[in-house]
Amino acid sequence: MATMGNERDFLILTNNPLVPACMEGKGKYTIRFCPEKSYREILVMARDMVYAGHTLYTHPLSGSVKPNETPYKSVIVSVEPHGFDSDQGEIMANAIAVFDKFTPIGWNLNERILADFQLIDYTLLAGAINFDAAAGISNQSTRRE
Amino acid sequence: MVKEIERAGIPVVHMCTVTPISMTVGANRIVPTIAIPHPLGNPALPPEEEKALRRKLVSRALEALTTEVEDQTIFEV
Amino acid sequence: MKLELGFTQINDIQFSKECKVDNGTLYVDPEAVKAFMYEDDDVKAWVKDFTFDVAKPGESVRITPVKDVIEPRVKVEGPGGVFPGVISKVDTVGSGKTHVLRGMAVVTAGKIVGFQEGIIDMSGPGADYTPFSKLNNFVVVAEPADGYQDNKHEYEHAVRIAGLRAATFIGELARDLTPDETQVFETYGIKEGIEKFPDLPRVAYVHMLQSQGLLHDTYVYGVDAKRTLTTILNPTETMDGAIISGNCVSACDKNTTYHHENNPVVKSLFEAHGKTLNYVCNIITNENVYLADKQRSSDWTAKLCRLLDLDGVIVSQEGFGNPDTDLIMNTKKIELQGVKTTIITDEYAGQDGKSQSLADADPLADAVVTGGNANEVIVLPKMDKVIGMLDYVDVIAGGHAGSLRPDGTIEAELQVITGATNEMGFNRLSAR
Amino acid sequence: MSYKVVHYINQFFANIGGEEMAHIEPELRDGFVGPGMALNNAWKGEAEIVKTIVCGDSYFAEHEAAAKEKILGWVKEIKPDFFIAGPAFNAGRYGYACATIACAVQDELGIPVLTGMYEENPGADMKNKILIVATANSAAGMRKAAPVMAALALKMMKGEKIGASCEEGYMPNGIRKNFFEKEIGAKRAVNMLVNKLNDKPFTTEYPMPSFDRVAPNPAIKDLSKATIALCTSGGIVPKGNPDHIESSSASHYGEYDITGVDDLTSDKYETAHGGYDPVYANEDPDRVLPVDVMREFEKEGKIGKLHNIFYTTVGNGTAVASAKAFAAEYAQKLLQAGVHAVIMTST
Repeated sequence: MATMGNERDFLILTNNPLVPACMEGKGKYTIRFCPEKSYREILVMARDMVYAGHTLYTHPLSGSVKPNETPYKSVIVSVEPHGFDSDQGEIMANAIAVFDKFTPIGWNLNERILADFQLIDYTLLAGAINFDAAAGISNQSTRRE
Repeated sequence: MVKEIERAGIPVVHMCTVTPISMTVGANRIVPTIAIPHPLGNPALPPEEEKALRRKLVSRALEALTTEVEDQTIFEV
Repeated sequence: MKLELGFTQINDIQFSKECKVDNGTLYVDPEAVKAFMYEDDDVKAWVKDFTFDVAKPGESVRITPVKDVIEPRVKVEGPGGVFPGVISKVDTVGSGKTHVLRGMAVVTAGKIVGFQEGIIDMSGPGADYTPFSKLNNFVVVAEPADGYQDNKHEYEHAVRIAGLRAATFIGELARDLTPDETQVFETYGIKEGIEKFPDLPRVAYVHMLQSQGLLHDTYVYGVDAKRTLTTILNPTETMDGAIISGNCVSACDKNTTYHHENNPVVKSLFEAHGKTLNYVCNIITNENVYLADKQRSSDWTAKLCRLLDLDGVIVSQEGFGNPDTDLIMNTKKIELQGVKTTIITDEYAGQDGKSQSLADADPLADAVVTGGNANEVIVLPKMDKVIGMLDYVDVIAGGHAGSLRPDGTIEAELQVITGATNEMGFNRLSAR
Repeated sequence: MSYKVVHYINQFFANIGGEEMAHIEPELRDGFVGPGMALNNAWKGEAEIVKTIVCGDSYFAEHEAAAKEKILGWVKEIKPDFFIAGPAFNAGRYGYACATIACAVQDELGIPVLTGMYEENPGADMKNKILIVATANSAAGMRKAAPVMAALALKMMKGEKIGASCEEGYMPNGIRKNFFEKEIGAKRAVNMLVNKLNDKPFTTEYPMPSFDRVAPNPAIKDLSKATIALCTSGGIVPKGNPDHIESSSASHYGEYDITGVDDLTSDKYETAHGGYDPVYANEDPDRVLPVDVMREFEKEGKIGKLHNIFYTTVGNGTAVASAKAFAAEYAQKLLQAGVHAVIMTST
């Protein structure tokens, strides 16, 4: 069983393709890649898991990029439920309330900007769990070539 | 949502698996239930027993509705 | 610890072959600055070229995208040098004498994560919201080397260092000047302070540093704040550039290096020091993404407040969303130690001002100063000249589709303006 | 040309009398009466009170509908540019009348309105619906209140941008507005902290959102006579989800008749919820919405009646504000249907 705080207990919920591309198979964590889910749906998924007793490991509003700007979101919850924590439930509920107050933007984001958003989300996630973000990217580039 | 019903002047009992959430949303009468996907049932039980369980839970909820409370109260089953 | 700042007011900047400060004018050779920046190997590796410009208060000029703003300073007496651990050696700074070129700044501009850096307007309505419209700005526009797209963090590092080096180069010109004005700042050891001001409340400044990760970083003596435990600083250390910004996101409430050098909370606490309170120290703490880090850091903040026998603290924040949780955790835990708090934040209350302003709240946070609602919409007129590039304005934070109108005006949220809703309380902007 | 204004005051400020005259019905007078003079003077001809409505406080409280109807009728006919009421200072019923009638004029006739009163006046509860100028707690504050109200009213008439509450003098109404203070934020923070440390009064610039609680309603006395409704946020709907309640972030709620239904069976009902494993709820929807046992209790006489309509929403990711709005709306329907109590189930 994965004990709390152990890397084996990290379940990464993400819709950011850069996360599996750089991190898959490089650690003891598990990645649940949901490309079809929106930023908000990732938050909702995380919230429901926290409500179901999973531990929240990273803040759902990581990064200062506003939730109506980037389509990408990664949140880490525990693989195992360790019991409901009401403070964490509140953090999740508040994050969704924050998402809802931003005015939707009808952006047509080009590939380069999407790549920047992916990079920011990925590096914040990597930073949170001491994963070498730069190494992850270069390994990924090698694989791509 | 329970709060809006309460605000309209109708006593309401919240049957909910994660009682802390119920507390946060401001429910005053709370009855804890079995599990998120089946709050008022338990698929592991034979049908009669499952229904008996549900009767017990709903009875408790009715009891909560007939009990005066001053503050948020959890009615353990 | 005691530091004397000697200020020389700069009213104009001129490009010239000779580099000097004379009668309030900075004469500077851009090629010399460029050469000094290129002495750094990372700058050499990741910046293809630099171009230079000057923007003065009142001009019809827009600078965008702005990465950092830095005030040139030079250490003339006492240990260490400016920007310790990054430009100078890591010796402890904050004592002796430092010369300051006031009324000017080095502004670095250019795309990094282009959509997030902000706007500085030197005139018009936007100028009212950014403190940098009142300065003579030496603008350094960086052009990335090929391949930077896959090495954004290396590039960000290079531009950050380049800006600090440019400021160091210019600051050096102040070394032999006789300052127009000097000010002395001094805080005392714990026992000494109590003896000196037995009747004054003991107050510290809890300074929260953005530390969520790449492009959201702050460095203390060169150390990434993400990797630090909550600790104590002499307030004067910040005046020598002990804290520098690596934050590229959320223009309106990111603390530039200029903000750290001229921290308004430090300034205001010194004004009250010895009169209505005893300014003890700064406590620096981070704003990490990992929840256990948040808990540890806020626990340590509260612990230090208690250990230092403080009566009150001012807490300032940096950034949006996630740091609200740190802010409330810090405030709550400090108040529960019996230490009174006042906090400085800004708001995201929606364009209509009707939404909940913060992502977290607690009744113990009963004394709040706000830097205003960053979602409020503003229309910025067309400027005659743009330094940097406008192609990102549509995707700058808080801009929305069509925010760059055909007539050159920009309709956007206050978020796009560098420093507009600063959470150290740098500005007069507020909201009710 | 000056703006036309109608002013509302009570019997006391019209110099008719105190409590003994509070029963008088609404009457319409030409020009200004009593405190209207101060407002009129402050407007210097740019705006003018053309009519004054006087109404007894008791009359308004006891015959609210009739008073409203009469006053709205007059105002509609006069077609003023602006409606101003009070100020009511600390007079509770007067404050309530000012706020209520001003709100009605604003909402039903679309005319801009303003009133004023002391912050603790019960009428101030409506400060999020209409602008209310904060005044002193006695009529001695008239000299200070009149210019503030007049200035704000004139701005509103001219359609000028209204500044932040502290600049304009109205009570904070939950809408955040930016403005420039005299001092920088850090300096304000130091001043606030020093006041807090010395136990002197200070005002936070951002009051934390109050943790809204609703007091519990009294218990049901006799269950065997009570009508009880079932509601759920677990998304139980008739099979096929006829109203297309979204599996998350629902934009509407469902209401379904269960007259004659004794048991929610898997061939007729299912869940539209997308946030939990739907297998168990689809197998037997009673596991979420216990219609089967409620019917049994109804037959056994344990409860009076199971309400014939149930309300359903999907808790999964529905915005808090819309969930609140849904519940507020169907709560009114439950009230009108004479429902005595509600069992709400959540997944």
